[in-house]
Amino acid sequence: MNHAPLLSLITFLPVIGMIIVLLLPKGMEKAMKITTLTVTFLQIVIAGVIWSGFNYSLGGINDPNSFQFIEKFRWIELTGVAWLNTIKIDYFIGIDGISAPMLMLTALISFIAALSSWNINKAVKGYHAMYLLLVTGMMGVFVSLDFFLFYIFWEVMLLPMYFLIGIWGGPRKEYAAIKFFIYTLFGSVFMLLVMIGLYLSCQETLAAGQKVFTFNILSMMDPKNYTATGILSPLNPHNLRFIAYIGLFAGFAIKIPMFPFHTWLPDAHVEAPTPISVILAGVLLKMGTYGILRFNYPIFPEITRQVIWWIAAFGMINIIYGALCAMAQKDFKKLIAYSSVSHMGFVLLGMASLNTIGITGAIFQMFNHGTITAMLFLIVGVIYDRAHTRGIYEFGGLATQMPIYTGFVTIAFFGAIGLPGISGFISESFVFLGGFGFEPIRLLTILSTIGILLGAGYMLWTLQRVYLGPLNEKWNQLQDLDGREYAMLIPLTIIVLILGIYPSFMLGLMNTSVNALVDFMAKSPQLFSSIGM
Amino acid sequence: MDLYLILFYFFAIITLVSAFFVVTTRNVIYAAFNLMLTLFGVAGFYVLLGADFIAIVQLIVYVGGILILLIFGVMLTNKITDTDIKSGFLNRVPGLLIVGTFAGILIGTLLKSTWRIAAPLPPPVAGLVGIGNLLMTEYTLIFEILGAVLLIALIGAASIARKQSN
Amino acid sequence: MTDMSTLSTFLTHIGLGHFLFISGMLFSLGIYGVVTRKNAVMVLMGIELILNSANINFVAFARYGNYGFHGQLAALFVIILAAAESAIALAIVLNIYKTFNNVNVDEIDKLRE
Amino acid sequence: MNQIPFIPIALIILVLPLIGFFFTLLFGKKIKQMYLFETGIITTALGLSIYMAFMKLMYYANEKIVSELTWIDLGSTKAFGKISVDLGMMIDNVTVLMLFVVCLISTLVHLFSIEYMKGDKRYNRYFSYLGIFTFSMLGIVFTHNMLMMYIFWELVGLSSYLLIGFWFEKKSASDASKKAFVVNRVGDFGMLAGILILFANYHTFTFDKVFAQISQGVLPFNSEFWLTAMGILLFCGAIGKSAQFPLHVWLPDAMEGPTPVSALIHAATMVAAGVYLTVRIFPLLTGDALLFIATIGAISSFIPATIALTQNDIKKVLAYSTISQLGYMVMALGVGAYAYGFFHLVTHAFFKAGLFLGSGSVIHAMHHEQDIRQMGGLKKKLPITYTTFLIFSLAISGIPLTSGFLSKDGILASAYAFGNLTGYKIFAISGFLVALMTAFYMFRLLILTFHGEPRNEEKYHHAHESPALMTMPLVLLAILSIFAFYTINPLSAQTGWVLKDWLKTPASVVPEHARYSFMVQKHDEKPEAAVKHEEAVAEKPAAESEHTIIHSEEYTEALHHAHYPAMFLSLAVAGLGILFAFIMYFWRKINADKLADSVKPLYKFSLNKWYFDEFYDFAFVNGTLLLSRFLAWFDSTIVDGIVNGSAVVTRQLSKLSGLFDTYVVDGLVNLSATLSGLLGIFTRKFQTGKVQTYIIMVVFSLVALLFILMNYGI
Repeated sequence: MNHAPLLSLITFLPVIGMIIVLLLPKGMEKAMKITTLTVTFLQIVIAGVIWSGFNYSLGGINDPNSFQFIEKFRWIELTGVAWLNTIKIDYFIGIDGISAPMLMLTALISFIAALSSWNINKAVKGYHAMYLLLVTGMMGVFVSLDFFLFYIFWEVMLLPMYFLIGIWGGPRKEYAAIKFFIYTLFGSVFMLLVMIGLYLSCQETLAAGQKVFTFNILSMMDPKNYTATGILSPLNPHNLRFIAYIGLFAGFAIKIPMFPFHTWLPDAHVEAPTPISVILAGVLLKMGTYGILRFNYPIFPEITRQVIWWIAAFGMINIIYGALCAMAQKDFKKLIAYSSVSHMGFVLLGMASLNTIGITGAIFQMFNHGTITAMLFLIVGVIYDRAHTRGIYEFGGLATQMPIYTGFVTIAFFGAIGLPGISGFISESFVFLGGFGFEPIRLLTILSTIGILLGAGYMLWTLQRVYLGPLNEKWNQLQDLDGREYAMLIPLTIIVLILGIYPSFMLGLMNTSVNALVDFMAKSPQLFSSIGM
Repeated sequence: MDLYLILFYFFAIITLVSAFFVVTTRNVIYAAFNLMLTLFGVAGFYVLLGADFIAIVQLIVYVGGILILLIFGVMLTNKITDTDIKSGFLNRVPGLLIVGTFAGILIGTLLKSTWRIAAPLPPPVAGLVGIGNLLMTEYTLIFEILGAVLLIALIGAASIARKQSN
Repeated sequence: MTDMSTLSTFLTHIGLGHFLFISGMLFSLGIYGVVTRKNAVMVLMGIELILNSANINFVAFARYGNYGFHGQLAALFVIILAAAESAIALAIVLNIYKTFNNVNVDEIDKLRE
Repeated sequence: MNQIPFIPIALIILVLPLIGFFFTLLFGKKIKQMYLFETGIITTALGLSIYMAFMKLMYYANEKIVSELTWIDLGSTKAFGKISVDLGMMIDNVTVLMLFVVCLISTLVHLFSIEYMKGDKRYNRYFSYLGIFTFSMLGIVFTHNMLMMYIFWELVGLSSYLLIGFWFEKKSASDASKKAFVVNRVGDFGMLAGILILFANYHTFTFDKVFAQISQGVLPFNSEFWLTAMGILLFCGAIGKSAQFPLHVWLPDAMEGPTPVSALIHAATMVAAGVYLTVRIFPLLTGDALLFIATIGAISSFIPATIALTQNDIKKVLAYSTISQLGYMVMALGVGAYAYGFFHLVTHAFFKAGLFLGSGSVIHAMHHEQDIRQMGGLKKKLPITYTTFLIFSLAISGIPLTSGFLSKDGILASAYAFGNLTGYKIFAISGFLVALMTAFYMFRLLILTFHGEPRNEEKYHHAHESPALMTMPLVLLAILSIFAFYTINPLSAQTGWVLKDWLKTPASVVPEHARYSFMVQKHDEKPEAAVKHEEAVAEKPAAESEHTIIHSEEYTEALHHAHYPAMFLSLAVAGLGILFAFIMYFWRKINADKLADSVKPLYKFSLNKWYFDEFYDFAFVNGTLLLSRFLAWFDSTIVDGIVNGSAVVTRQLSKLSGLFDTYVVDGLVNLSATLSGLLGIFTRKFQTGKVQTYIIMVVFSLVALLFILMNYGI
């Protein structure tokens, strides 16, 4: 470790910010907001430093030597504990090409959402403290390479989210917050079980030659590290790896959210305040798909192969089902929530392709969905702040009243439709190209392309109902965007357009890792199953 | 040798007798003065045990500080015009019973136990140097914390005492 | 000052038990004081006795067990804490006096409610 | 290799409108003169494109200039090999011709719009939209691969959305723009599927590389069926964009946009993009695919022609005629008449743009009146517009000396020859019928608008000839509708330079037995050709000279035979059509209303556009909406119901366990509480609240403890 601990810094900086916010006396609301903003901005700066130091030629995935910005030291070590002998848990963080884009996305969206939090004036101190804790949790999830650490961050992220929805939310906030919380907790119970099962099945050899059980996920990717009798060990002929896979997958699928676990999302989105919706759509949903790529794929490659058709099928259902549900919504935010469901389906479909172009598309879609949906929620926030309603049918002709705003809306909407020149197009078409290139899911891919048709349908219909047509005279007082809203929307717009025209900025970042993952997935199922049965 | 024995019993008698008076006398002022005698006696034991420095501290802090403080307390909480600065007792009988039993058990234990003692007792190491070294090395942290505690106690005492007057 | 070698002989001769006996008696008397006294200041004096008995134990065990200065330091710290404690206690006593106009602990039974 | 830097010039031409778009959009609000900047930029692009077209056609007519760069490089994996996505430009004769058409019409429309749109509150925005449209259209023109085609295809869709919905305050306009985009998406859906097949099999999007692989016998999924399917799916994009049956419904609605936009997008360029796409993928189309395309083309030319007969909105008539003419082009490609199809695209672009601009001029003069029943007698008021409109009408009807005659006659002759060769005579028959109807409805329009007595005196009174900036484009386009620009022989285009030197049918690359028989070369050039192909793949897959196999001699022969009969027939039907129009509307020998009454069901059917919209609304739009409402209900009631239900069940269970808890568990607890309460009453005696009592107890306990320990412990 001869580099600065940048990842720890970017992860725990918000905690420092949180302490500052907590120490500030009650009257200094503005200082709290500025603290949050500064902290998140510093995160962007650090993310930039990380990017500039990122080595594009290192793959990561299962090779600890090609992870970057690694920080690893013994965190907990207890000796002589019953039959386990030594319990050791490492503080092990690092990034590769799959987590790096997510890191950038988290830094970006945190900042934008912090800007958007500016006009929250209820219990400012608590809000910003919670918000910063949430940011730490999100960052931690994306950098952890130790399952235990990952789980801790996962739960850390959950709690502030509950309060942020439950206290600063809309009329049915308690219901939504509880639903979100219980759903996610339900998922993390599975995750916990699988984590413990894996821990008790996988051993790591220490420098002294001693073998200890480990939470290190990179060790879990090598069949050689498993014990002969472990419950999730491929060497054990009666292992429960399939059930564990499903459990872990369900834990992540809830977060994506995958049909039929998606119903918490519309409620949570509708009730959450705008910045939290932005975080929710922009970052939190990605954790599910990220988790599948980071855990399910390389730890259970042989089972991934078996269920790949189902993943794609759920992806397709998400795409079409989400789009159709979105079409029928009357609440603007709910519509975008369902469109999120639809867009996350593309990620699932792309992941299921198991080839470079599809997985690249999936990860890129994760990033793009983050930016574009964040824009969409900000856009809803803008009119909700002004009109205090989100009913699609209550508006009309806003383009006349707020032309610049409508310009941004047009870009975001067409981004969501997947118009070329906007980043969403690249990822969606990559997903289709990848999916179609993989024989078993070819038909599903073709069916999924209906999604882009439906997407155009509901998005344009909404555009028409809210922004086009004659101006509803009720709204002739609405002001166009102010400086803060420009500051939120312009960076996202620029990113979305640049990545639409020259996606290699982002694709280069992830490419080596994606290829490594594809190679790993191509060869390791045999490794896993040949040892076992 | 006899001198030491005499000294020991002298201190013992002073200590115990005055301590007895401390807990039995009705007059608070008497009690305070008897306490002073007890403290002197204990200081004497320290000297016999080779702990010169502790003996000196005992005299300075206890006799010079705490005792004066106690007397202040007595004077502040009893109206000066009240001529009998006396105080009563309660629970006398159960207290006596229990304490008696306790003392009995204590002394019984004392007699029954065998103590691990360094066989030929080495001569005592005199001087402040050792204590100073330990304070600055091994016990630095405790030392510092105690400093802080004292400060906090000081401020706390001042603030508690002031509070009500506002 | 005292002759060191003869003092050691004396201590060996007289034994640890004597010191412990005295400290035990002091302790018992202290408790008796704490338990039976009405006046809060008197209770404090009892506590001082208890502390002193403990200090004697520290010093005596360290001397007989040949533990160097560690016992003495413990005693020293106890003294310091005693000072702090008595300062606080007296402040409280003063406050109690201001509130109840006396310092008789038997009349202060707010704890009962 | 080239003295002329074609690629840099092409790049400049491509980027110029984009620059125009950005600057006009950003500064349009502040600087009122921004539209001049945009117009200037387009004019510059036109100048460059004329230069380029001239140089290319004159000096490098047989060369194909290709330039490409890697856009996205995805590295390589062991399992899938190297994957990268290239972007590139290709300049051949078709490119430069199309380029010229696009730039010219775009420039003219810009000029025309300066007057036509005057006073609009989003004046500069309009010009910036024209800029992005031109940019996207040029992207389609220059592309050498399918992906870039798709990208610009969608961008064209976007700009068309923006332009159709330019007056978005009108609900009909925003409806129309939405409809256009979504209907186009339906076509794109097929096109995307085609692209997926293409990429999955060839790992490239580049036309030439795909052609090279196909000619070496690499078939999608190793079956000719999929080759046909791929061709048809790719063509689906063209169905959408070129408004072919069954996706033609958006085009008439798109007339809600400003009229110059209709001229630019919905007559000359964007809708021609579909044809252009078909031209580009022509070599990979199998015989079956071509037959499908020809069928679509024939249907698309026939149905709208019947609808156009009865429409009363001047722009609607032109819109349906556009669909019909596009159908002609598609049909021409389908029957293998590649050159004529594209040629008709060019000539049609000029005269249809002219017709739309002319109608724009009329509408402008009539203060936005579009109903031809309100017009009449405008000949005197609008002499220039009338003259040019007449020329365009003649051209579209296929009267000799016009460009339209050349291309249309060629198409009809090809269809005729095709019928003779393969037996599918239906294409020729439908072609002639459409020609008849075209002549009729065009002259109906012309007569009702310009001749006779004014039917609306007030509007007529205020009508005036449009300013020079609007008539100048009309005149220019009228000139370009004269035969002399394409050939010196007014009766046959075959000998003209466009067809003889510039447009050459590329060789089909599909396996020979999958082609039309007449596209297979009979004489034994084959082995040599195969060798040449391999070289071509290795050396320069894009070279034009390798692709000179066109049709068998049999076909040339048939075409030659078909030429004169087809020409006379087409002349006859065109004349007949015009005659009918004059009889009915000029001389009024036959009462049009009575005739309509006598065939009322047919008339209604045509007037209501064959009820396509109603059918689609019923079948697809409502179906989807119904499905979506059902799913939303399903989602909130069933799926979420299960979630909430499980919550309710859990709550009930917890209530149950709560009851158990209260009465059973808690009962025990309460019992013990009562007991301890009793105990408490007892022990309360000890609780004096005095510290000292407590201390006594502590010491007592300590004593007890010590006692116990001493006796039993230690």
